[in-house]
Amino acid sequence: MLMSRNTETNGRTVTTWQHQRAARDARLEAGSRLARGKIVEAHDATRLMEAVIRPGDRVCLEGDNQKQADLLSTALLAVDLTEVNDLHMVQSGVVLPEHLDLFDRGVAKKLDYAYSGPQSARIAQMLFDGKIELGAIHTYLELFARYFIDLTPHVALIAAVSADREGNLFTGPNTEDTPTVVEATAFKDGVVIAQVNEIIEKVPRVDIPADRVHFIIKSDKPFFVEPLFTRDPAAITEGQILTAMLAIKGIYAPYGVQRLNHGIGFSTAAIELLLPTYGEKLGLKGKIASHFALNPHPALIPAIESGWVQQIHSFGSEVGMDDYIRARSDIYFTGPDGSLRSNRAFCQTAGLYACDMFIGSTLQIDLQGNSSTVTTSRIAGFGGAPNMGADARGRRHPSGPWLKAGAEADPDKSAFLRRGRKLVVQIGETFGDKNVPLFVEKLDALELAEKLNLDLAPIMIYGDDVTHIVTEEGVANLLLCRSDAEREQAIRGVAGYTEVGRGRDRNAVAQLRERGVIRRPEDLGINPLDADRSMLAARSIKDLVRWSGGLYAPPSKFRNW
Amino acid sequence: MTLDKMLASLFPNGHDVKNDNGVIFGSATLRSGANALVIGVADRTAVGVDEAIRLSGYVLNSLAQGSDPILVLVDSDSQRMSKRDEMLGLNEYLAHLAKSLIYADMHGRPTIGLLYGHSAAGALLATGLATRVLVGLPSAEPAVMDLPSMARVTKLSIEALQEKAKSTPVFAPGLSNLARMGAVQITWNDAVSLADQLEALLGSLPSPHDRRDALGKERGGRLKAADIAERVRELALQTQ
Amino acid sequence: MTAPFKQPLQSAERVRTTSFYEASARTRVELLLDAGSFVEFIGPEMREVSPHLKIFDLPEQFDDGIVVGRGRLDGSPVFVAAQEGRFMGGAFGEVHGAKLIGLLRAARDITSIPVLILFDTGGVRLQEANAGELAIAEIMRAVMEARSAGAKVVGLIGGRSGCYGGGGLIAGCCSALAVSEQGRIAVSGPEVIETNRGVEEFDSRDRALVWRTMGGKNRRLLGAADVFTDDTVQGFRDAAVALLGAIGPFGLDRLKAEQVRLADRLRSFGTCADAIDIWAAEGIAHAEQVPDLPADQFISLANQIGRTSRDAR
Amino acid sequence: MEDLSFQHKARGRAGGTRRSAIIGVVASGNLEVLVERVLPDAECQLEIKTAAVGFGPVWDAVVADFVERYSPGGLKFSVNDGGARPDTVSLRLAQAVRLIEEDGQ
Repeated sequence: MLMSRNTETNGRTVTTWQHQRAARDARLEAGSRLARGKIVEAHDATRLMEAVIRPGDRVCLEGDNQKQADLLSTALLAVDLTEVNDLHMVQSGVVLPEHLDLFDRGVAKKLDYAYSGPQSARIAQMLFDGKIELGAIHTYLELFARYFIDLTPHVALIAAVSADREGNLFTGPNTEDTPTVVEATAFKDGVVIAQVNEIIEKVPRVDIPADRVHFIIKSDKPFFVEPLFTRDPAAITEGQILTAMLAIKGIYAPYGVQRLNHGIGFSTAAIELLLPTYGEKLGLKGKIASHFALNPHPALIPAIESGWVQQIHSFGSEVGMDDYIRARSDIYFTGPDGSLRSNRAFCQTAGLYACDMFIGSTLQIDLQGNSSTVTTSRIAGFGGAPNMGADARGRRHPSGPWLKAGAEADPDKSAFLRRGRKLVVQIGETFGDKNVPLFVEKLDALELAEKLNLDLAPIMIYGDDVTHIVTEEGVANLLLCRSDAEREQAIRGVAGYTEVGRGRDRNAVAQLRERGVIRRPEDLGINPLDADRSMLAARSIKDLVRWSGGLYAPPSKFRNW
Repeated sequence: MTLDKMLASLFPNGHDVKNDNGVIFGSATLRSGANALVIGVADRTAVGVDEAIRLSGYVLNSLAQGSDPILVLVDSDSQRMSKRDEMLGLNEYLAHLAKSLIYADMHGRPTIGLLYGHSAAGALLATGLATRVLVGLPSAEPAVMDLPSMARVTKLSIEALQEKAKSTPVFAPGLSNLARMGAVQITWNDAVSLADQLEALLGSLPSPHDRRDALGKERGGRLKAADIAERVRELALQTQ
Repeated sequence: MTAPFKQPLQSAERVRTTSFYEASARTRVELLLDAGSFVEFIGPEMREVSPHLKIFDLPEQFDDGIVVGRGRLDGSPVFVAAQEGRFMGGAFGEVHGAKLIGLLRAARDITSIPVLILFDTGGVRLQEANAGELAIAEIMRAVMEARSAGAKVVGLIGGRSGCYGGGGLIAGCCSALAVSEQGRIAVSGPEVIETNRGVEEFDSRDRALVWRTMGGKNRRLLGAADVFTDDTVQGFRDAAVALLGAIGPFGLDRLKAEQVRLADRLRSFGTCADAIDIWAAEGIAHAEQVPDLPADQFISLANQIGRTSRDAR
Repeated sequence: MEDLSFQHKARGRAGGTRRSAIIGVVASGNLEVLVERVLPDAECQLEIKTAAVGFGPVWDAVVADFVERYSPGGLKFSVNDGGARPDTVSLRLAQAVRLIEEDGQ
């Protein structure tokens, strides 16, 4: 945004360095005509947008994983197109239908984002149709970083639980992206508008100080929150339990992984539910899985209650976990008011630098180990997985698992000069829903990149970052592979009856097994027939409620009582 | 066939049968001089808790009175689909109505169902299918499950379902299909006196033994049911 | 909650810890009856499958989704039928229904051996709707004939598919019912009501609403079910034993008493808009907390309210 | 639906004395396996009815590995498949062998 710094005053040329501030003040001035103090009525929300937003502005419409500025997105959608148009949306989550309606209507033109799970099919279609000019798909941290360099918002439209009359905001347990968005906007002469569920005398805690917030709108109904991290134990299969057993005995135990991040799939939920039973039996308590970067997964309650977990820092919260978190402040990060304080930027950083392992599922893995959640008709974006699932090149502190993984990867190098490696584990069943194979020769992401003319295929985790692949067929340790050919056979060796798996070289796989690169269930002393649901510490949502002493209050869609 | 026309044709010797918001109740003098209890559902009314409790009451209150038949006239919707009915335990009310009819039949009050209009699902189970003899009139259009709902669940087109229905009576709506299954024992001719046909039926009533499965086998609609039931029964009797 | 996972589990331990809701029909029967006593009639090796599913190009199951046979409960002979709620939703088809009919007719003929029906059904099997509907009608008749002859027929309800459609009507014909919290008894399913009457009438995705309307707790409080049990096979076994010991002979007085019982229910609760209103009208102090009550507390509450259908069904 | 049939030679007779056993349930992504001791000791047979059409080569591989691993001689397996994944198929077949090898009737 280059503009002349020179203005003519009385024939003299004066250099001005505060254009942006002046522009911001003009916007605030226009907006304040609709406000009493900072408070704007909900029915004036669209007029407020028209007053403070200029054509072509970069706008961050807070769409987090969970907390959605739904009132503000509806209001923005209704603007007069002659006053507001061609916006450049810079937001982490494209989650609500309105987020895409903005492009259909012409309110917005360009998009830089990180995650679009619920809108993955429609956003793909709109990209194909050229309705959206795509900047890039980012990871959360990456997009946050660009907020401070070249994608700084002119206007941020955020969501909070409550505000006081000065504009101090309480975000509730889903603080998520808000501090980062506000930091970037407010300190670079942008305008911050917050929707809140209520305006009260004194907020329970100040998550965003008032001097960073310019307008407040009280919403008629609480902002929308989706329970994204609740996995019903009743839906966990024997196959997932077997895979979880392999992961615990074949990876958690030998590396002694204590600091980690879990994905949100059923396989990792199975791991969480096996810790107090199977993990206990293996004598692993206190040796693994004690410190997490993780949303408050209900499935982790039995492990917490059994004394496995020491500390959890969270990206955001989870519906129904509020009372439990409040009562377990030894485990979670909580504010002076007792409720969870989450923070996506910090938690992503924690996952990147302070965790020794990421374990999660994906939709497709190719012969090099590259993985992607993109299919030809769906673009779910990246979210946080690439940062969780990547080696941090800037990491300097040692830890047991990190050093061991580094030594496996490069045994001949001097220990003093050798980098450690983060354990990046892909876990899944060889066939997913509807018998779709997990392993493929060519990722759909490549086809998509060709079709959309992208510079990069949307790869979730690059093969050179992946250290292990776990399926019901066994564990493949890619750190021990010494060539691309070995790597390919190691992957084929755990790919089961998929075409990739059936295409394996049986001799090569047998040799890899002898070297411990591939470890079958029997190599780990696991009988697949022992994988039984009776091993789960909780087999239903109701069991989780019981484990929590009644503190966990699951949303209605997960109840069967 | 309308209710009034049917009542006139059935009971030329007089009746006091009333239709009160879809609930049929009254008595009728038969040719034989017998005084039949007449109950039922009219105007394609849904059978909910309120209707069912009235009907079962009529049946139970009449049990003291001799050995005259009970006629159950049916032109109903399905069971009433509502939160209130289910909350209050509609299954018990419908079952109770069926039980009352079955009990009456087993204890000297032969029950005859007359299906003259629509009926479906739980309503049919609680009324017509709880009688000893279910008679179909040509105007009857029972639909245990309607084809649009079936199409939705099976993900087949209605045309495809209609095509399949040509080869089997087992799923599609209609009187003839229920007849072939053995559910509807007789179909009457509505062009001639219903009273005559009723007298003929009462004169040759089958025993209260349920032989609908045997009938379904004879008619080729249910080839396995009777044999399977009998095989299980015999195996179980060897228990002693 | 935390089952130890010695393999194989001790039998008594398995009975105590196995969830009825989760177990298969076969496991329920095996664990419910005295160990090793079950003998199946027309078992899967007879391959008496549905003759109708192939019309729809659908897979068959060798037992057509129901296990019937005889065994012993606490040393006494019983007949038992268990529906497999995961095969076609446990729905009634021609063969499925006929197996239960034959069992009930045998109970009628023998008169002294009770029948346990482990319901787990969505109702009529759509692909053979006419045969399924008629089978249910025949079962209802057979239940009444068996009961009239002196045989007791007890329904156990706590499976995944609940007890819906015609299954709900059969349950209503039984001498007595035991239900767990997960057990649902109704005629129309939540989705059916929503599809026909709209989401304003019934939001099928609001599972708390589904359960407080049709679930085990409401059924127990209304007296529709006589025993409420925790969700274990042991719980259902104990309930069955208790009910078999408590059931008296069937006769007209039962039906008349049921007429009074059901009419009273309509008078007392007919204007309630929600199950919570019913419970509040019963004088329960914090009615909205009933769904969250643990089993033991709920059982004492239900006993205190004291509604049963004993001698009135 | 698709019908598949496999005949294999087995290394030896399956253990135990039970005549038959059944495991699993026919549902989406699941299957039932009925196993009967009706064949000569060195033979093994599988009859499969599956709702997922076109997976013959996968079944072929799953069955071959299964026979190699468990040597289920003398056993006939009858499978009704609701479109289960290969790993579920392998598991159920193994469970069926374990069941028929248990003591009992």
